[in-house]
Amino acid sequence: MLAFSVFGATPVDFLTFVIAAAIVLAGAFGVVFSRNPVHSALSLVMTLFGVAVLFVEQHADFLAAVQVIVYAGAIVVLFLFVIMLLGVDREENVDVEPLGPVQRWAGLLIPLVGLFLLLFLAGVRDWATGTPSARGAASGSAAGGAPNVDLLGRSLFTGFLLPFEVTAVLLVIAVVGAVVLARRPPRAEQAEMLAEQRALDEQLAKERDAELVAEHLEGRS
Amino acid sequence: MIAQATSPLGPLVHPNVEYSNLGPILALVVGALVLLTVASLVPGRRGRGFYSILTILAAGVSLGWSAWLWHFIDQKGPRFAFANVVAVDGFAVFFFVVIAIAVVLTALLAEGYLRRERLDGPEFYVLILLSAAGGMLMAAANDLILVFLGLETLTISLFVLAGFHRRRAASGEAAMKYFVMSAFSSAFLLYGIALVYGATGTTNLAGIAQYLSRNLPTSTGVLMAGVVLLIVGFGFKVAAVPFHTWTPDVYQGAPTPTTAFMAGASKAAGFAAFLRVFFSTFGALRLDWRPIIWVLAILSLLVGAVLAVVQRDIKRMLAYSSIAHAGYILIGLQAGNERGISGALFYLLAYTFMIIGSFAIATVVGRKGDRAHSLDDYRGLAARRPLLALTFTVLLLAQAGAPFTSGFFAKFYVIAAAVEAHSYAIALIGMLVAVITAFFYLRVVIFMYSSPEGDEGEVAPRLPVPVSAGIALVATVAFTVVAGVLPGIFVDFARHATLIF
Amino acid sequence: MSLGGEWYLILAAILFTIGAFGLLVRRNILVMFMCVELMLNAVNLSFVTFARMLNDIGGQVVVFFVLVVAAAEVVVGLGIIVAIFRRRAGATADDLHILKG
Amino acid sequence: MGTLDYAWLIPALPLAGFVVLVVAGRKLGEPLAGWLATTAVGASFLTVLVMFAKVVSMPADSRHVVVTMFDWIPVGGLNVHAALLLDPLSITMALFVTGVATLIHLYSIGYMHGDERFSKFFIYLNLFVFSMLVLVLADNFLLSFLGWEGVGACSYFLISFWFTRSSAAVAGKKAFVTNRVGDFGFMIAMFLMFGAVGSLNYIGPAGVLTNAGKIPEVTATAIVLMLFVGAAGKSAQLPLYVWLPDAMEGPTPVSALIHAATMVTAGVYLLCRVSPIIAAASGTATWVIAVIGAVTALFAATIACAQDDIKKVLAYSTISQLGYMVLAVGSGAYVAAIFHMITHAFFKALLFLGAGSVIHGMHDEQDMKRMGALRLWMPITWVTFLVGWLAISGFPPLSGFWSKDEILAGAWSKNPGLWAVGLVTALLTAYYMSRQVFLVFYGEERWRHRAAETSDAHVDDHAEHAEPHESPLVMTLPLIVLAVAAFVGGVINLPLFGRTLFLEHWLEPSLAHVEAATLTSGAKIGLGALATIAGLAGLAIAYVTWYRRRPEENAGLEPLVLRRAWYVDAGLAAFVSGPGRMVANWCAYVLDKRVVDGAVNGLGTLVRNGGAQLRRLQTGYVRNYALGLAAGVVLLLAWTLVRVGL
Amino acid sequence: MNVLSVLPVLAAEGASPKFPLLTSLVAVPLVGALIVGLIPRRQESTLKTVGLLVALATGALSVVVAVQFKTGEAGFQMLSQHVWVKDLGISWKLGVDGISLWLLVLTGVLFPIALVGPAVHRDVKAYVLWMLVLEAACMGVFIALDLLLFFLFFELVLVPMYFLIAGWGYENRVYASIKFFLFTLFGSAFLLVGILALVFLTERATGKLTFDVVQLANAQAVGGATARWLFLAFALAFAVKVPLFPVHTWLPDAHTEAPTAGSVILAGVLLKLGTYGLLRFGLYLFPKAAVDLAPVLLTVGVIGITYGAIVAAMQRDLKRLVAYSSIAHLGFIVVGTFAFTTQGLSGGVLQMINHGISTGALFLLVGWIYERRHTRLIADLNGLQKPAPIFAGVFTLVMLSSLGLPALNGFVGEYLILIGTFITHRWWAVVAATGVILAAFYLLWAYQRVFHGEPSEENADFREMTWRERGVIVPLLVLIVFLGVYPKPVLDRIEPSVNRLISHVEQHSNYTQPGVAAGEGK
Repeated sequence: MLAFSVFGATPVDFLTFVIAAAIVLAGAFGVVFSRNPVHSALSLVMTLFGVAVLFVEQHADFLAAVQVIVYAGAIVVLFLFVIMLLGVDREENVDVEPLGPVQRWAGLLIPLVGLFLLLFLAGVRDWATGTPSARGAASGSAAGGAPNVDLLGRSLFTGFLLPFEVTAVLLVIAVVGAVVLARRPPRAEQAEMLAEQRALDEQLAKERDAELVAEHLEGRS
Repeated sequence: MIAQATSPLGPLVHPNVEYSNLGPILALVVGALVLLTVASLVPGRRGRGFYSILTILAAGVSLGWSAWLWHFIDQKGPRFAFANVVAVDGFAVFFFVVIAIAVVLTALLAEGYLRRERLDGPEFYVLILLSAAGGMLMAAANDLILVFLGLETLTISLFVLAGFHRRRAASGEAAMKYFVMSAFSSAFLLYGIALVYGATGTTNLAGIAQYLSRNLPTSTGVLMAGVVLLIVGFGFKVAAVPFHTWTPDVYQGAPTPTTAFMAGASKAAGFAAFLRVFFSTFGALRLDWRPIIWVLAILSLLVGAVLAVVQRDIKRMLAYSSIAHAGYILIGLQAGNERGISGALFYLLAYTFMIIGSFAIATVVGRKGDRAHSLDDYRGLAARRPLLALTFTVLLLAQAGAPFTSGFFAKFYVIAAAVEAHSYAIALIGMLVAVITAFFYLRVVIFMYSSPEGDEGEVAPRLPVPVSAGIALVATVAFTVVAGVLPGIFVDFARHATLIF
Repeated sequence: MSLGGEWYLILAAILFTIGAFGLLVRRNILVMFMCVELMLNAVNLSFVTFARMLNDIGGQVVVFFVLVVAAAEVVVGLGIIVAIFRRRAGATADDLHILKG
Repeated sequence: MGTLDYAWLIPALPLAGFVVLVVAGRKLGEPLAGWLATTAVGASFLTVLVMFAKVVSMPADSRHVVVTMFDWIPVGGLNVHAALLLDPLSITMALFVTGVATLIHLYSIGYMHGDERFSKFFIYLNLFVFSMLVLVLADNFLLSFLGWEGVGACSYFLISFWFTRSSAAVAGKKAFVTNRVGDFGFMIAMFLMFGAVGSLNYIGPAGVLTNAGKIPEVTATAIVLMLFVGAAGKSAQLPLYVWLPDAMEGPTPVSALIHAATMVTAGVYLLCRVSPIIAAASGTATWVIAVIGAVTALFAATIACAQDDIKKVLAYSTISQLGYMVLAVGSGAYVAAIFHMITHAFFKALLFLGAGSVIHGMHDEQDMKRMGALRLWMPITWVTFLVGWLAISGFPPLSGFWSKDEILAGAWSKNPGLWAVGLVTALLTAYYMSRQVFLVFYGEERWRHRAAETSDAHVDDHAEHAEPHESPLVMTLPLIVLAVAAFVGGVINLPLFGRTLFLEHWLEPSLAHVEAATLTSGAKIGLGALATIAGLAGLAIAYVTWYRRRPEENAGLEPLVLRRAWYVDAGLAAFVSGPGRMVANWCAYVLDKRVVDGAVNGLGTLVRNGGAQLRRLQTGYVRNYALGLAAGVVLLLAWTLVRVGL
Repeated sequence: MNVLSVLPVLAAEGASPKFPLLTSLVAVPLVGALIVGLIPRRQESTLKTVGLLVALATGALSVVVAVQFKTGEAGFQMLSQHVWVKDLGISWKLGVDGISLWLLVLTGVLFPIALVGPAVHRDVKAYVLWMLVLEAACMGVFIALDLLLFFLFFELVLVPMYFLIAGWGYENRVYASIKFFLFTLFGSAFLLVGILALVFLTERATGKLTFDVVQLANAQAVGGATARWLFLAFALAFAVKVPLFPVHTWLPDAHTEAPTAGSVILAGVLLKLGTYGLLRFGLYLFPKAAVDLAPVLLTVGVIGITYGAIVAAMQRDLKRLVAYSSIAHLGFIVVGTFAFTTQGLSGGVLQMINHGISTGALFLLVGWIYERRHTRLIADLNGLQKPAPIFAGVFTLVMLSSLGLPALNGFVGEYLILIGTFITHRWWAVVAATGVILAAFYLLWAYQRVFHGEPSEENADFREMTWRERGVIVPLLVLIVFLGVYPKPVLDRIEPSVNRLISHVEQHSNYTQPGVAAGEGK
């Protein structure tokens, strides 16, 4: 027992939280503000780690592990793969199709307002008003010393059995989807496809021009 | 076994697993897996017609099972299953039926389309089946988590389906837009679930309702924020203004059979969850969410109708009109009474047929490349394909709410519910918007029945109607007319599709 | 003794906000996508926090599902991005806008 | 009673003629169609005579018989029969209507000779007679109204008979529309009567006239005034007289029959018919009637003094004479009104037919200034015309003298001022009629100049037989009969002895008795003498000016204001085509098209523009869409916050 | 011909209560439409013949209804009722009374005439088909005694009419047809909401969900301001259909652009839906509100009379002129309806028939003028009476009927309306009566410009009426004269129902019909 507490927590816990939160936020800002997508992806990893720390801090050990392995290990790598594959690992050219001031400021303002509204609604501290322990303890100590993994696994195979089964369907879809999307068309079709694509592009361009002209005329009339 | 024995948590109690309760869903999933297996076993490009037949078979089994379930529920009453995460009630079965029908129609439609666009393969059908399974899960879900998973199952398949036409740039764009917007809105939905979970301590719908009935929440802030975010998530799914922005682009860009499925099944599933969660679970908060739905409904009606007026692309126009349709169904929800729910259900049933039928026409008229969707492409359709034009006319008039079509009774039903709930203003606005919608439906009719402009010398390109698409069209029109003349049985169906609580 | 749940929740809300902000102001699809991941993480953090506050394992289970969904989404999403941008030679992964009106 | 049951034959015969002619008129061809029509009307006249004889044979008290044919409009309290009322008044009217009509039918056979629409003319004439008979014989107001409107329609057909002339077409329309204004009054009067009495029958237990005494005075006054509006329309009183001069565009027999003898007197007949209601009305009503009658008489007479068209003079004269009759009604001298109506029918029909004969003989020339000395060429016409002239001018012992005298006597007893106006009118009447006679039948043969003028300009087919000629026998025979009638017509109501007031006694049961200050016979004689002197004075002035001098020298007697009929027509036309048309045009093309329809189309445009504006929000950029979604979220959150409470 | 030979059998069977005579009025044209749908497109003459025979058969059935009708009975007759949608309380309930009887006959008479009268230049099959569907819908509207059924037919009428205008109309047909459709739909919006509100409010009061007109009327569950609002909602819908100022502007466009048959039916039958609706539903369901708001409706009606006439006078297009004259005439009917007297209401009902006949005939004639001269502009026409005297004569008769000349049909109705109105609403009647003057003005003026004068070169060889045309128009002329001279058989059947309606109004409001009008004075 330490002699003092900060906001009802031990200094260690508090410090852990502060540092993790800083990492999380820094990573998040990194994602948003990096010109280069690769940097964004790396910043994302940072955030994910920070979140994992916060998971641990809240007795979600298994989830923290999964967070690091699945998120940081698989998902972000997938992102990096795609970035490399497409060759878009360059800085964004902000002059092409600029955002416009409305989007920029509204994009900032609206989420901020939303945040404040949410905080107001929660009254900052009235968050969890629900009935505690409806299903079973989350932490080991409260649940009679069972490890977090046990609790989670038990819950998955009893109360959440069907959702768990449904995730299988999700993964099948992901596989099939990935195959469908990423599959290169047969060679025979490829030339034709390119020609068609070109024709399509041309037609789309033409349509766009016609639309522009029409809009122009409409605007004038 | 050992873990069980040594666990401090006591013995593992397995939930009562009765897969028969989810037969309609399983039929689809099994169908998808069989399809994948068979397709990988049959070499080359043989047996392609087989895919659609298998799909229809699976949907047929699903329908049959639904019928059995309906009977079963009728006899034994509704029940929860799978540790209370699933509600097996008339409401769910109703949506099983609607979605299965959408699958059948889409499969019929896709057959000719995929062949024409040389996109054939089992994947389209597999994804449709899995997506539909997700939709059905949403309808039956009694847990917000399952709602979310069902929704994602439905949606992620649809991303792929939207981008299925590899050679169309628009298809890719549609997929991408749908993907980004959907992910964005899913995040809101999920956050909403989180807040509701925090506020009530459970994600189980019945549990939440119980909680609400026991504790009149002292500080409803978080709960209401959660509810609002749920509205956003569902509103996105059913394309209610202002969460509709993806709809026109995606409907226009996606391959037309996908659009049909999206407009039919996906919207139905979205409404299934919407109705169940709000009518049943948050029924106690009715006074809080009804005004929001009121605004959403009116916005959807107006924006959908007004924007449809200025469209020249049929698919886009139908997209906007489907937004207006969503507005009508929201009127039913807004009424917040029994008639409102059954009205919304009847509307969805009628709407599914109408909208899939309409997109079926667009599929056929779209021709190779899925491109001929301009209003001008419909000019003189009546002269070339009188029956096709007549079919479309019936479907459009039904959408406009012409009497003796299902569309009339659909509108009538929800408006009646609104009037019964004394929401006269919204009833009136709904009817007035029908005037605007009639305008653009009629415009299409006029184009179809006017003679082609100028180019008489040029022989109009042939417009083949695949047999399967023909069957789909006949089915949709038949339903539209039968439900318009003898709405009794369908009204019964909708009325008895009651929620479990 | 850990810090009060509201700290985590407010952090989650801020993270969510940053994610939303990023999605609104970035043009690169991949980055927008990453911002969605930020938002999902924020939600996850909320769930875990609620789980702790309510002493309920359910919240953690949800996070598990969200992870799966996120994975599936990413796979398909990136598949779409690859499918589109592989064809458009020399294009950046910018926002598309052929369909509009 | 058996005889009277056949009364339906009276209107039925002309109707049968009409139907036969409609079906087979063109096959029957020129003379035959005319003879058929004439026969039908003649037979009707004979039927009336039989009925007359029958009614005369009945006791005076029961001389009103209703012959019901069928229920016409039975709804609730309103039960209108198609039924005829035979009483002295209606039989008198029927008698002179059919009588004069027969003669004019006969005359028309000659007059319309050669017209390609010969049979059609008789279709209309027969229909007219039928309508007129329904008007006078009806047993209720509504059936009278049927006839009332029917004669109006026939008048319309006949005025615009030569429809290729646009003036005729316009005149026809004007007559009908003006009459409709009057009909409006008639209708309102009927509504008032129904409201007050609950029936539209003339007599019988629930009849309006039977119960006239029970009608409140205000209502009765309103009824009378509204009926007078109707009468003013039909009988061409101020201000609704404007159609009658234009009606001269019709063939002359039409002018004679409809616009002189019969139809225009319908208004007077109606007023006489409702005399019990007039009796129940306040004095204002009779004063209005009397004053308008007197003013009309004077006003029209002044105009008649300056007209060149032979028929126009007669037309204004008709208006003036109708003014007399209305004055009589207003003065309560109903018998005098009817008396004058009958004598006027004789001499005015005579004058019109004479004028027609002149026109016919002059090959459709109507300008009196281009006539002259026709007595040498058209002796019969000349002689008969002279009779008519003297009769209308009121020289004893011709019929006009007696009837006009009665009226003036009545006016005197009402108010000497009215009498004075009547007297001046009498002077003017004698003046303009003498002017007409002198211009047409005396003086130089001015038509020769015209022949010379026109033959130079273009080859006129009239030019070769430019000589005037006397009309055939079918035309002169009616002239002679009418001349006799005009001469001796006065005998039906000679004020010499009480016994010789045949008409007055005969009509007594039909008319309200008006307690007027009875004039002594001395006063009567004095008034008669004054009137005669006035007539002589008029004649003398005309003699000095128009007989002794050439027409060109009298320009001073024809001020433009009179030639233009006090500019009433011009003013009316200016009003209708000016402000009237402007208002209507504004309604049609500004209010209706721009404002009302503009609002409707504006709504459509609003939707379309709204759509065009809204679609600009659908930019195609996902980030914009996401922004919209986020904004939606924020708005909902904000609303929730407001609802939950800050 | 074999269709016609069946008729006596039908008539005989009609005597037995089993035969669903009223249902057959709807069913026969629909079945006919189906048969037409099965005949190949190219067999135009067969199509026309079948269409005509079906229309004649329907017409004959409507006459059978009139013959079977029990004179003197006020209530609904020949009822047929079947549950349709049980859960919503909707039933297939048909019945006829004195008010609807003659509208049925009118519909039955006008349709064959409209079918054979004008020439059809393209797609005979679809044309005949739509006409028959339209006939079924029109019949349905007049006999439906279930509010929702009525509304369905009321709406259904729009569809075939829309296609007829859009498919076979003149230059500006697309605009006109859409305007027609949307305008009416706009009104219907209020109607449906009104119907539903009434039904649910009644359900709340009586506990019974029903759309049955009779039950709703007898329940009188709503009152006061609610009833007034509902009445206004109904009235607005019907005002659009009538049409009343200021929601009338669809009519001139629709009339002008519609093919001749369309105009005939539009004027003859469709406009009556509005006045019939006001009478049957406005007065019957909301007697108190109708009495309270009668001045409003009367005023609007009177405005329609004068305004329609003034605007008609200024029209350059003959068809438009007739269209505006319809507005004026329909104004009379509305005025009569809200007079609440036996005369006014009977006159209103009768005038519906009269207007149908006269204006239908006028449109037919104008259509024939167009067929000959390919213009409807008054300025292009003149002196037609010279080359075509019979045509002119027929036109004159119809015109006189239209302007209300006594002894022709138009007068009886107008007069009854005016006298009936005068008793209760004096000043409105006085203003309305000026419409009589104005009608004479614009009709005669138009006639003068078109038929009078010396014909110009292109009008000089205007074709005289053909025998076919004479055959088509003669039934209407006979009706014009017959109804003017002997309207008693018609009035005798109208009056009991009208009186019943008035006593219904009296029973549910503080209104009492003046004794004069009711005939108690005697």
